[in-house]
Amino acid sequence: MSAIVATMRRNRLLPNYMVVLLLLAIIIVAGTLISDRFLTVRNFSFLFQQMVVLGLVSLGQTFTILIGGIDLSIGALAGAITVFVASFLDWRPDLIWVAVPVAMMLGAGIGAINGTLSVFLRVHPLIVTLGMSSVIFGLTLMYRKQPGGSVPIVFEDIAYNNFMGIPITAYALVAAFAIAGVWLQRTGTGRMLYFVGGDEEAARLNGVPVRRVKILAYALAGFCTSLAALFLVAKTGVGDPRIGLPLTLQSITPVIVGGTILAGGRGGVFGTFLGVLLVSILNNLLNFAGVSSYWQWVVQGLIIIIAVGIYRSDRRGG
Amino acid sequence: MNSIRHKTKAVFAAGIAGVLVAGVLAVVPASAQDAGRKGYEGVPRTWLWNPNFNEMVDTAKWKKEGPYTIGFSNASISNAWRVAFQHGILWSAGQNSDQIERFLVTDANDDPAKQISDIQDLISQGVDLLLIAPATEEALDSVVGRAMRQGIPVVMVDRKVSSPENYITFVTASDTVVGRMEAQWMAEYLNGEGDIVMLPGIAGASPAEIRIKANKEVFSKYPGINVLEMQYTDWNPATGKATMAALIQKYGDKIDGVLADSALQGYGAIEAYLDAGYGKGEIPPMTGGDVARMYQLAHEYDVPMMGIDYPTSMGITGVETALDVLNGVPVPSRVEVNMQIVTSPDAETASVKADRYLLDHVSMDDPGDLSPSNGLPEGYNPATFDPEYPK
Amino acid sequence: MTEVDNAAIRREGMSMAGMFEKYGLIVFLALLLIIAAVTSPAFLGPQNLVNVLTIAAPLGMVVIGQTFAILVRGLDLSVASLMATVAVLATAFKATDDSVIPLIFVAAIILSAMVGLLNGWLIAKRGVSPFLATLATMIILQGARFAYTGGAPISTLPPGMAWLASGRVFGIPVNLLALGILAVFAGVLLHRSRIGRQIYMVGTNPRAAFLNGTSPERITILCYVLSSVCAGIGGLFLLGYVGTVSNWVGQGYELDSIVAAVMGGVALSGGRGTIVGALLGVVVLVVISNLVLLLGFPIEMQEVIKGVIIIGAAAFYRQRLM
Amino acid sequence: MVEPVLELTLIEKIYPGVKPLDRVSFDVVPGEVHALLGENGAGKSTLTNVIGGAIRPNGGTIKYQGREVEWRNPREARDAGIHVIHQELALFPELTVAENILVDHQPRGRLGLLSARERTRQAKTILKSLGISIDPSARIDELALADQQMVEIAKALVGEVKLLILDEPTAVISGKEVDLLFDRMRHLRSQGIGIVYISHRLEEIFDIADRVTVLKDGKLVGSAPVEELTRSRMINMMVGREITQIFPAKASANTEAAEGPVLRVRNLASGKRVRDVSLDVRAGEIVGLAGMVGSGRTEVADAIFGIAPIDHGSIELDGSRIAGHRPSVSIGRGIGYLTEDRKGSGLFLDMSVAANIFAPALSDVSKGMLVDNGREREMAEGQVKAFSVATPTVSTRVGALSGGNQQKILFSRWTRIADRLLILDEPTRGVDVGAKVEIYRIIRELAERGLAILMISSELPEVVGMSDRVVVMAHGEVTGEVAGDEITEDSIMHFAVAAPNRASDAEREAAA
Repeated sequence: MSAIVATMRRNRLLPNYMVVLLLLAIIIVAGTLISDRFLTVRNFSFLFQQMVVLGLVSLGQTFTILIGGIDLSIGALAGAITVFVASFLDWRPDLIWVAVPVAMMLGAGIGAINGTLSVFLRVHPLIVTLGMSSVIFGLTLMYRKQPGGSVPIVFEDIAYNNFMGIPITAYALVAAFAIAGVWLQRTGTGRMLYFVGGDEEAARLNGVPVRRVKILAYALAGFCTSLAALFLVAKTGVGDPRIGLPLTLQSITPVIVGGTILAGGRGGVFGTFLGVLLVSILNNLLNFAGVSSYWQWVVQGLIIIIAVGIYRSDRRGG
Repeated sequence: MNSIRHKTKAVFAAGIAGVLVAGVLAVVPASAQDAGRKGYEGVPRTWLWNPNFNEMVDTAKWKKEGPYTIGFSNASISNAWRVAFQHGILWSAGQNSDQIERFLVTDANDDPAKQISDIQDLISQGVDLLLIAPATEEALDSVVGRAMRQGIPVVMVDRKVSSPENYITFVTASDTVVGRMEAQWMAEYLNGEGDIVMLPGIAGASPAEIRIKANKEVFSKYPGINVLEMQYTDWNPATGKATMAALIQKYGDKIDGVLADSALQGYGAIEAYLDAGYGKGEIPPMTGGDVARMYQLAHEYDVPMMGIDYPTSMGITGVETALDVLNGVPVPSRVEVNMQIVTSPDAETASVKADRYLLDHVSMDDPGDLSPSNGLPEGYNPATFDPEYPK
Repeated sequence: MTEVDNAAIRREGMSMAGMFEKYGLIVFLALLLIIAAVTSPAFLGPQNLVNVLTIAAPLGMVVIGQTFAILVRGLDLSVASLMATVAVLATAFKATDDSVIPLIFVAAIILSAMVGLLNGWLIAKRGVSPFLATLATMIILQGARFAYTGGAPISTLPPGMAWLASGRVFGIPVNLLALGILAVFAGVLLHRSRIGRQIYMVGTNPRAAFLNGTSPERITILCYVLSSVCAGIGGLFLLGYVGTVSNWVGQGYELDSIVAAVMGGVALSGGRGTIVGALLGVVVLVVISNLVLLLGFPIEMQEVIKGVIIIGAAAFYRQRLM
Repeated sequence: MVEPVLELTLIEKIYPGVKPLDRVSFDVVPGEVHALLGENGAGKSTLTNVIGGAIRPNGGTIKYQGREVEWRNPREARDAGIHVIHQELALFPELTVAENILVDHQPRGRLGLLSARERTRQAKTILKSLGISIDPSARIDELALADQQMVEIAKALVGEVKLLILDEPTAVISGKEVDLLFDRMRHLRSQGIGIVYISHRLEEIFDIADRVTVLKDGKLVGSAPVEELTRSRMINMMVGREITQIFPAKASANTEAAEGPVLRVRNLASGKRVRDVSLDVRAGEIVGLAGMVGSGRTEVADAIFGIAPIDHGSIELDGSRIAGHRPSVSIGRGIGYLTEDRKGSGLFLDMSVAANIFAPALSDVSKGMLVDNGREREMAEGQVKAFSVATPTVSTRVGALSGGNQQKILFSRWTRIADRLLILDEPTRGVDVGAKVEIYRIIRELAERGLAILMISSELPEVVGMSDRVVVMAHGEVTGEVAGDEITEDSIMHFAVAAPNRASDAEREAAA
């Protein structure tokens, strides 16, 4: 533990995380005061079931933001994959072992196309992924306009059931973040994302294969999106071209709250995890408090501003 | 106000003993009671003309001692229709505060994923019953089924989820009826011959797709009706107007009729005609209900039209049905609320007779996006309406 | 040093490429118009062209504003939300009398300017990235608007608002005239005035601009105010076009305006682009969407075509510029 | 003869319209420092990029360690043992020193995962072997520029280096740090590493190089052992003509002492770097501000121009304080400031020559709020002619011009504005010898027209050759002042390395 604290202190992240943790604590206290049903096993196990989709897309978005990019096609892609999985399993429910890996490959592949287009056409990722979002959504609609398809009940159980009293989604989420965290901090390839995001020119001069790293980051974003889509389809039982659309903007807030800066090169998945936790628990609290979505929007906007305020001290801007 | 409850009850009672229907209605003359309850008179034709008996659901096993905690999960309150709908529900909850201790409300911004979380959060808060207006039929099916299996009764309102075993009853009006009426009226008004354009709502949204299907079903019987083109309009007036403007340029006077599935794009289409230089009496027949502006424009420019509102008043019925379930009163497996057919004067056809003409339904002073079939007290103004209800 | 110089010489040497960069969009637009005229006879009808331009007018106004934000290395995601907020504000007077319209314009411009000040303050003074600052403003405006209207705005509008979309002065549609005036004003401001020069300075090199006596903070704030005010005015014209108020007037304009500006050669890295280019981008965008309508493409094809053209047009520019 | 570690034969690089490298041959033997000289645009950087694998030549052969090679990317060259230290440092400001040093050789711990502890340990060892004390866990953006340079050099020592290329490493460091750098270079040379060294400072060439190769206009001028060359011979090779005198004659004497100083700085403290500075600059006088990099020279200039806050003390222009001190105000009072970072804080590379010249003085070319383009073009053409800027038109993008011409544009900009005081920070950095001579002439002319000039420079010959008076700083304080014939490199260095003490205070009192 002290080692972690030391690392955090060295990376000057401790005070920032402290703010997020403090906010978390405040929210939990407020929730407990509002309702005696807030701090219950049932509520928190629901919370973990709810967090998994947002968590995975935010994890994916962390990679693209770390290299100084952004992926606005996440929502359309998530919808497309739910459509693929539900349609495929509707046709052959026994072939889960084919559907799942193919969905992952599809996600990573489309992510890689995002990266490749951005790198080789030298177009701002904002524009590339916006265009790709349109293309993916259109292609999905060609295949299926209305929600449909189905998944076997075992699949649904993954999204809702517990293992040893803890939701399966919680294991999946923690595992995904842990793997991503170790990969980013402790492997050469992972560190390269920081090099590319920190200073692309310097990275190139240091022999970092900048283009490949960028494509990899987008491929990972696509891959994480496919995982999120798998949980989404498990949760809803159907493929829906539109279901992912709100995720595009939703995926950005936790990343920013977690201290990864839009300019790239700084931040990490631990912060994003805290960000996801904060956003999810806050939504839960607002529901408990009976706050209408109008005010939830205002709160969302304020969270972004507060988050940026926390990390404002960095000279390159949030 | 009690009359509302009574009348609804009357409808349900009628369902239990179909043969007594006429008698009950005679006791409760609808028109006399419904001052201020626009768009809600009579019982639905779909029920009256349905030769089958209602399938009743025994709710004894959900019977519970009050007062109750009811959770209402709304798909969204992001447009005027959904706001009026939610107002009806909150108002009705307030009317029944003797039975309802807490009435918890969430809205999901049309995001099915958020609605799943919302429903779970309501369950966490210990609701006795869930009243749900789902964002989509399919995506919410699984979580709603899980709620039922946990012993929480679910009443669907406005839209349902795909599996009937996942809820007790469904309070609604029928998109199929809307679609059929529109198409039937158009076909008959054109005497079975003509080129029309279709302006449906959002691609993939179930009300839009059901209405398209019903439209096509009717047109299949009229070989003389030729659909020139179909373009989605996102139920957005600006998109409706721009789309119609382009179609006018493409086909000009070739268009004999415009089949809009709602007034949201429908009035945009009328405006596109006006911008293109068409004057009073020159605009082809159109369909579309839900908001006042279309009726007003149709009146002003003599557009032959037929509109049928998808009534926001179904929310009120929804709350009452929910209480019936908790009281152990048997309910029909599908509760339909009535819809009014509104036409221009002299635009009635053989099968589609007007319940009202345009200016009986709206006044020219009504706000353009008011939902006329709201079932709320006279003088309802969505901008200022703030009903008391047990929070 | 040498590397830079060589690259520069290389760039100068390829003046052909420079020509493409300058006239590429015009060539593209010409091609598009030819394709349109050939594939759809209705396209060149005078009423259709007026329609296209009428739809383009409010977007054009927003794009003019968006250009200012992008020129100082930013972007403004709050424009669409502001358009709807202004539309809601227009109903707050509950007027059925045309004499209120000037008042509506004044109120809309004041509100817009305040939103622009907030954006500019967050970005210039607090160092928040434009994406996040304007995203937050967008969401907050949306929430505030809904909270104010309770979700259902009452469309009590003076009948004269419709004149903004359909009226004509000297035979020219009012909204085109307004767009023209706004464009000339913005063009003169940007390309002829001292402030315009300072905007390019800040967009090209903020530090150097500061050292040359320009305040990058003030110029940045000014650009966001201009962006918001243009969006606010565009919102009123769009309201005139739509006819009734809803909470979603202008939805989608935030991304469309960025795409149009980028297609018109306004670089997201700042300091590069012109008003004329941005407006050409608008024309390309609306011609494309009009064309797919006239050709009767289904919605899913429209999405795909739109996406491909966005990426393609942006790629076309980038390759010329880098 | 030792087998060369690297041998380039008839290398050619062609871009449309230009030939940055025209059949150049070049070789390096192990254990030598081979200096590569030439004016800007001569092809030095292109050549190093060819060696380092960043540019693929159109013709010619590269032999490395006796084998013909063809690098596909910089990584291949690096893996083979060629390490390039670019002029613009390739460091990641957000990351730690250790991580930057081991960017390419991240040490692994258990399970094949990277180990931060091991990384720090190895980085410490390497830094120690270089004889420098930098905290390996500090972040790069917290370090001084000179320390960052050392980190860059430390990077080269990781893994096996056969050939080290340094592109103007001393542009941003000076004095002790240069000595330390040369020390390390000699150490590496003794280990049999071949070093290619690029610099504009000819003194250093004699200090460190074994062999010299001169390029001009992409062609090879000649190659010779350093002993066979003289300073003027080298300049002739680079410029292609005889340059008899580099520095113009100084002002005959300071006769205007009767007048009060134009600039009067007293006990200035500003930020962390400036603790106590007092100095005067009179009309017609060039005052050199010397000192090591990091001694606070630039920060003094920043404070005078109104960029940095004045924490303590006073700055007066023509006897009055500058109210509301910021650049626009300084410009209004007739102060010009030519910064050291030409591209970062000087020029608008994407904008035209004319726009750059009139950037701080838009009102001069405006009618009301509008810019008068005709007048601007006309006036700009006059400026371009007066400063003999080589540009096709005044609407040409400044980014397309050479470094020397860019610098002349900055001069033309600031001399229009500055009618009282001109501050020059490294006025000839990155400028080739030919342009330098012209710039020196311009500076002297400006002084003769009665302008007060404060000139900061790291190049001692420049300070000695140009200044009428020199103020020397160390550690944020003025440590001494020399004038007239006393100005020598030795006397300046004496004060530049002095520890700040009371004695220097006394001296300053006397000078004032």
